[in-house]
Amino acid sequence: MTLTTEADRAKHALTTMWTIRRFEEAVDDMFARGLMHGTMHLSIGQEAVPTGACMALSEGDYITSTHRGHGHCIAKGAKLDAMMAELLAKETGYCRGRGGSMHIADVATGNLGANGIVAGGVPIAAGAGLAVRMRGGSEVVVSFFGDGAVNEGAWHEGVNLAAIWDLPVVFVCENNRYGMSMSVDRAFNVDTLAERARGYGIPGVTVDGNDPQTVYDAVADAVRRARSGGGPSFVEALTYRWKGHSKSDKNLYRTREEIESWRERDPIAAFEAAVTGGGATAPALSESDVEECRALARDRVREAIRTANAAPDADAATLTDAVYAPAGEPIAGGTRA
Amino acid sequence: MTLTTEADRAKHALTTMWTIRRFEEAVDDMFARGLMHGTMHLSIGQEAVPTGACMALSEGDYITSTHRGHGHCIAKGAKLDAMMAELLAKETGYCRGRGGSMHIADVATGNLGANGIVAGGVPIAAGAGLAVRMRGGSEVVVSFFGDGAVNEGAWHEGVNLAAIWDLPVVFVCENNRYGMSMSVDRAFNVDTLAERARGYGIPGVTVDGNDPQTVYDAVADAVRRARSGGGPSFVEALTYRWKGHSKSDKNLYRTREEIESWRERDPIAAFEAAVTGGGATAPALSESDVEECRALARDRVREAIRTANAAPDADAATLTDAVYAPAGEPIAGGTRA
Amino acid sequence: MTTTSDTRSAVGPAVSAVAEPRTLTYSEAVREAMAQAMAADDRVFLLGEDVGTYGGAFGVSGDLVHRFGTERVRDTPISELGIVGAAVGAGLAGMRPIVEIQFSDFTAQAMDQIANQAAKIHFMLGGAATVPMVLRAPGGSGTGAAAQHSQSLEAWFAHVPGLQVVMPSTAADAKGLLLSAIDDPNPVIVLEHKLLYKQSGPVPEEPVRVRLGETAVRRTGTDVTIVATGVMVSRALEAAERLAADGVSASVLDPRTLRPLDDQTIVDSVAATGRALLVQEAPKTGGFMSEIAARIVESPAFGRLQAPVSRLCGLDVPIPYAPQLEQAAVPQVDDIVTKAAELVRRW
Amino acid sequence: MTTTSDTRSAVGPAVSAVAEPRTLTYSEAVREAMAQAMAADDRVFLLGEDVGTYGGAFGVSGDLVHRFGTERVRDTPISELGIVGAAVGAGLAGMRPIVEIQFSDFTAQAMDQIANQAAKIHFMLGGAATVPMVLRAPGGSGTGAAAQHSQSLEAWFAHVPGLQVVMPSTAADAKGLLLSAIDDPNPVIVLEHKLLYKQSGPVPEEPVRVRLGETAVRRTGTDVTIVATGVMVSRALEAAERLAADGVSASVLDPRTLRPLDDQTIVDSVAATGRALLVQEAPKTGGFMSEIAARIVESPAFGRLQAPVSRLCGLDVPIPYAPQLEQAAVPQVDDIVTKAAELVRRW
Ligand SMILES: Cc1ncc(C[n+]2csc(CCOP(=O)(O)OP(=O)(O)O)c2C)c(N)n1
Ligand SMILES: Cc1ncc(C[n+]2csc(CCOP(=O)(O)OP(=O)(O)O)c2C)c(N)n1
Ligand SMILES: [Mg+2]
Ligand SMILES: [Mg+2]
Repeated sequence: MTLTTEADRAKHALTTMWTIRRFEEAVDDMFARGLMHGTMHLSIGQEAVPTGACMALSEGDYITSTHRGHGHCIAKGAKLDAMMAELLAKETGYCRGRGGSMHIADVATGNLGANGIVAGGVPIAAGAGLAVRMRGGSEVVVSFFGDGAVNEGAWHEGVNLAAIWDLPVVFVCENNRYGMSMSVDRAFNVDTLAERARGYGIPGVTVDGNDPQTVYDAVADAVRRARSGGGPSFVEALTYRWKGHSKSDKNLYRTREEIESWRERDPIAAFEAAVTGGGATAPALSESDVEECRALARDRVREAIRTANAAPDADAATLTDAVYAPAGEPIAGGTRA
Repeated sequence: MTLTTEADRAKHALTTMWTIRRFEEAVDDMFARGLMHGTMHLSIGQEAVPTGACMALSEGDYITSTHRGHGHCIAKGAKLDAMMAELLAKETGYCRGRGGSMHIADVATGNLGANGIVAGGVPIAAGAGLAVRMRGGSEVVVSFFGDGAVNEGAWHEGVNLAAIWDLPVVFVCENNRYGMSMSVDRAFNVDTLAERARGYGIPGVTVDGNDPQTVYDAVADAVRRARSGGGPSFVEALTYRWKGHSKSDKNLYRTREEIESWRERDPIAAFEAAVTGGGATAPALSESDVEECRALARDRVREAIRTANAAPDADAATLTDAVYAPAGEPIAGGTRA
Repeated sequence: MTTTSDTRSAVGPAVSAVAEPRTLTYSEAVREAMAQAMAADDRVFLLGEDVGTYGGAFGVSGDLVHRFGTERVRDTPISELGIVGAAVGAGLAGMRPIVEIQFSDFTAQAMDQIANQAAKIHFMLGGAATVPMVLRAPGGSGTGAAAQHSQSLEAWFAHVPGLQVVMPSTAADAKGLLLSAIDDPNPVIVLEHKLLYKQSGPVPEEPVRVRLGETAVRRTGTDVTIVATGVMVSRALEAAERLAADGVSASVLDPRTLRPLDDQTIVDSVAATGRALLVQEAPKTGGFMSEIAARIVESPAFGRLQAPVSRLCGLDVPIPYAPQLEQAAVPQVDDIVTKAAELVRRW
Repeated sequence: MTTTSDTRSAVGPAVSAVAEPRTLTYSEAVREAMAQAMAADDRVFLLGEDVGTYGGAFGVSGDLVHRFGTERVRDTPISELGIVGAAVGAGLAGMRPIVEIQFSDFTAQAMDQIANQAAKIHFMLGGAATVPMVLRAPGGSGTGAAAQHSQSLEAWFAHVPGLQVVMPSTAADAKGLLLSAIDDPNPVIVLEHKLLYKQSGPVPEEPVRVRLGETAVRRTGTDVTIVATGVMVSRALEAAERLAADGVSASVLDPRTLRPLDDQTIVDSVAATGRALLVQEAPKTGGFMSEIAARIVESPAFGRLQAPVSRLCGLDVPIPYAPQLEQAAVPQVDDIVTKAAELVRRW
């Protein structure tokens, strides 16, 4: 699949990236204006990774996501209004306002959830992969995580389980060069994080995370391997977050120049250039196609805000329900005492 | 240093290995006869690893040990009577009978302790290395652990900290092919565990763990590197435990033939053959030297049992002391309210 | 997902004589529960360190691997956090995992997946997903395994909203509570006790559930209510016999499920006897018996108390290795007798 | 190991006017304690995620890296278990590490090194070694950070023999208790509260210790004793003011150190007022206030109780994201007023 030459694909990729961008710009703005509370982690600048990766997935495939998870959620097909409603702490949000940005999940599209715990989703992804395997299914699980997560024990244990059991999991590392303020240069003693993969006996590659095509290619490869029983792989996508880690970030640990140089490598602008013929390939989209994608993204986000704003606030009267799921049927063959 | 040609060294190595063997045979026997309680993990068959590794260390150097730690403790220079007294739950034991086999430590010789938690000592070793570095000291820390420990998150995090901070730590993996019943073939997707080292950017080697010379050479290399500021290394020593994992082991997960084949590779017998000229090198020891080492080991262990048996039992009246250390002086400059 | 409807064909030991009720050891009862659940439902599987060929560190899984294969009785590497995480993920994706942790002390390794993930996911997702995971782990002292292999950590789990916590004290409960735990769509921590594994008791052959959240009244008396958990239940019963010989009539209550706690049964009993002795193996400070004490004094039973609510607990020390120290560290039958008698005589 | 004797030259903000006592925010007070200890003793150092240039997730370490360098104010990768383990090892080898964990929720990751290693090593080794580690971590809700970033986990730590647990509720205590924690040869868990970081209060410039294990009497009254921890202390004080206006006279006690707990001060106060209201942010079931309740009813104060000992706690739910739900999940000033008044009026 060539994203830059197949018009439908190109549009989907571009619209997805723009949707993530516009969604997060809106969120950033609402936080700044005090219309949202809590904290937030924006993936602006990193849109090509979830976009490319999720285009390599099919219906029924799973993902596990992170604290910086809006992009994964959108790329996997979530409803923007339910996402926005969640951030606005509405009863109509994906988590009925209980979870917020760090816990958005969309089980219907296979998104098993953002996670407030760095690397928390990694063993969970292995477990989902195990479930698929035990059921004899052909689904694949993509586990997203950041560079910082790779040094957590949970990451190590989760990856090893997937490796020894040949589970259908693709580990996608969004290496944006920092775990909060800790640069990969200080946190790792290796040049690429993909070097870690070898120690688990799984393939590892490092790719340009600002190009959805490259991400797609690497993840599609890995998905194919996983789906055909070849076990897990590790894909390191090099990218960058433009915004601070979260609200409280003063960006003391990186230079303005560095940020600027990465802004110049804007994944969306580069992709637009590529699809409209800036590259060597035949242009897949016209300028007006591009304009259409942009408008679609903008309108969707606006619509989501409108819908979400009109929804009822999360209801404190039902605060204590949903701590426990109601008992279902006993496992077949069971009789209650 | 050539253990097989320098008589003093050869004697030390041989006596150490025999001491570990005799000590553990005695312990095995006492457990079988109901004279000891609790549980125990014997390292019979693995004696060459602690012996070779600790001969590469100097006074002041630290080790962290494991649940299978008698050998480390002895090789690092512990007093046999205080060890035996600990196993016999005596007040004169290293831990006053509070710790038992799984918690023996001998802080005086730099042994920071056995550990009942698999991989528990690994980050602790990194921390001791950090202390050395911050003090500007030249000591080195050897962290012993088994193959099974390598899949714990604690191992991953501890090794990475040592790697990125260039700490003077040598990670010595006693790969005896099983973590309890789990074979390395099932628990790892790589051929040698040393392959894990690369992912942390540190050197890793796999050596014959049944030859104290080979272990010594590899560890001495790593110690030299660490002491001169070259950072940590990983040494995988291939060995085998002859006995079950612990008392409850029925050895269902391995064959009699496998055990037999490793018994034929007895590290002590092989070393005796080598030092008495069985190999190509000039014999360092005579048969009577060897006999002397054996006798010394046997006598030491007997003496330790005698001394320990005569000592008073751990005192229940003082059970609740030593939960907290008494307050010392406040940090310089402090005034109490 | 297919399920077989006949739960007995593949599982369970041979039936003993019809007249006397069949007895099993506690660990056989646990194994039978797992076998019946696995036979009944393909989604159920067991994973943990050495649960396969080895048969489990305490022999609990035994021959299950031969009956259900290595996929469903799955040996894992030593990575508790990963294992529990895998169970969480498998549960989210529709399976019914049972995790065995070799010693409950090692739940410390997995605490993030237990408390931050499994316990909270259902709530954090506003009810959109469930984590039907059962985590079994043996706790308790008495085997000379010392401080890192002997803890009683139920208070940690009982403090976490989203978890359920079960402590079976008999073979029948070991089976019946585990079956309920497997049925339940929420995570359940089942804390077994090492010293109970070899104790026998009557156990129904059918997969009969013991409902979560029901305190068992093990014995009825009039002078004092002894509430005990885990291995302390049998000690309390033995103590009650001796107290009876001494003219003191004790009720013995076994909460069985700490979360959700059936406090009503406890409160009713204390209201009737006017005295409460709360016995646990865990160290006193911050132990679960504090919670029961607090609930009693917040309840109407407060007005009926004839004596202070009294706890008899493990000392506030790590469990020592030396046998005589280990014994001294946790309540013994004598201690219960003495304390209960004192409570009745002094007040 | 050299130590400098002049603790003030390198550290502390400028002295304010002599007349009025100098005030600092709670986080400045924590920072000052660390700075004074580091200046006084080379063995003291800080390690944690983003404690260096970033200045700490909550800005607590601030400029310390500029004053003490990157070796002693040490950024770590994201690996809580490794970090705490490294502190244990450094402590065993003679250093005095202070670990910052960004949110107390992530102590779950490090629970093995905290509870199985740090807490037990001194005892397991029969006293042969000590682990002089301080672990600082912010707890509590109120910032919209939801279930995995808002917990109040003091009960977990307070249940572990070998640990000490401190919960400073004022800027002065944040400094004084931390200094005592750093002095102490045993591991100390210092649970700071996010909502307190920006609150100001008078703080002595000298490195004055607040002893571990002393309950502070924040206010003296005659009708009811309110015991509160963390951010609940200021809420209880505010409630007490309102109750006073309403004719109810309340004592407010702040244990400050949960382990070792100075229960005598609490018991004395309850014996005097005859009523106890125990207020915590953590979920009710199995929370530390259960322990205090149990101690009160086991004490001679039992005979002086005019009302049931009453707990006012967080609801048994994970902390939700939505602000109005988050507020409803933990006690507010109004709740304390209502509950205390009820306790006094009804009994
Ligand atoms: C276990 C844990 N430790 C620390 C944190 C605090 N924290 C949240 S995000 C983050 C940085 C994560 O870095 P990375 O994995 O590279 O993801 P990125 O933020 O760069 O997308 C940190 C330290 C956390 N949420 N969980
Ligand atoms: C965290 C933890 N998990 C599990 C155990 C139980 N256990 C004790 S030793 C052991 C096997 C360890 O294998 P390995 O590291 O290879 O050392 P070996 O026993 O072979 O020397 C296990 C599973 C433990 N003590 N700690
Ligand atoms: Mg990052
Ligand atoms: Mg091994």
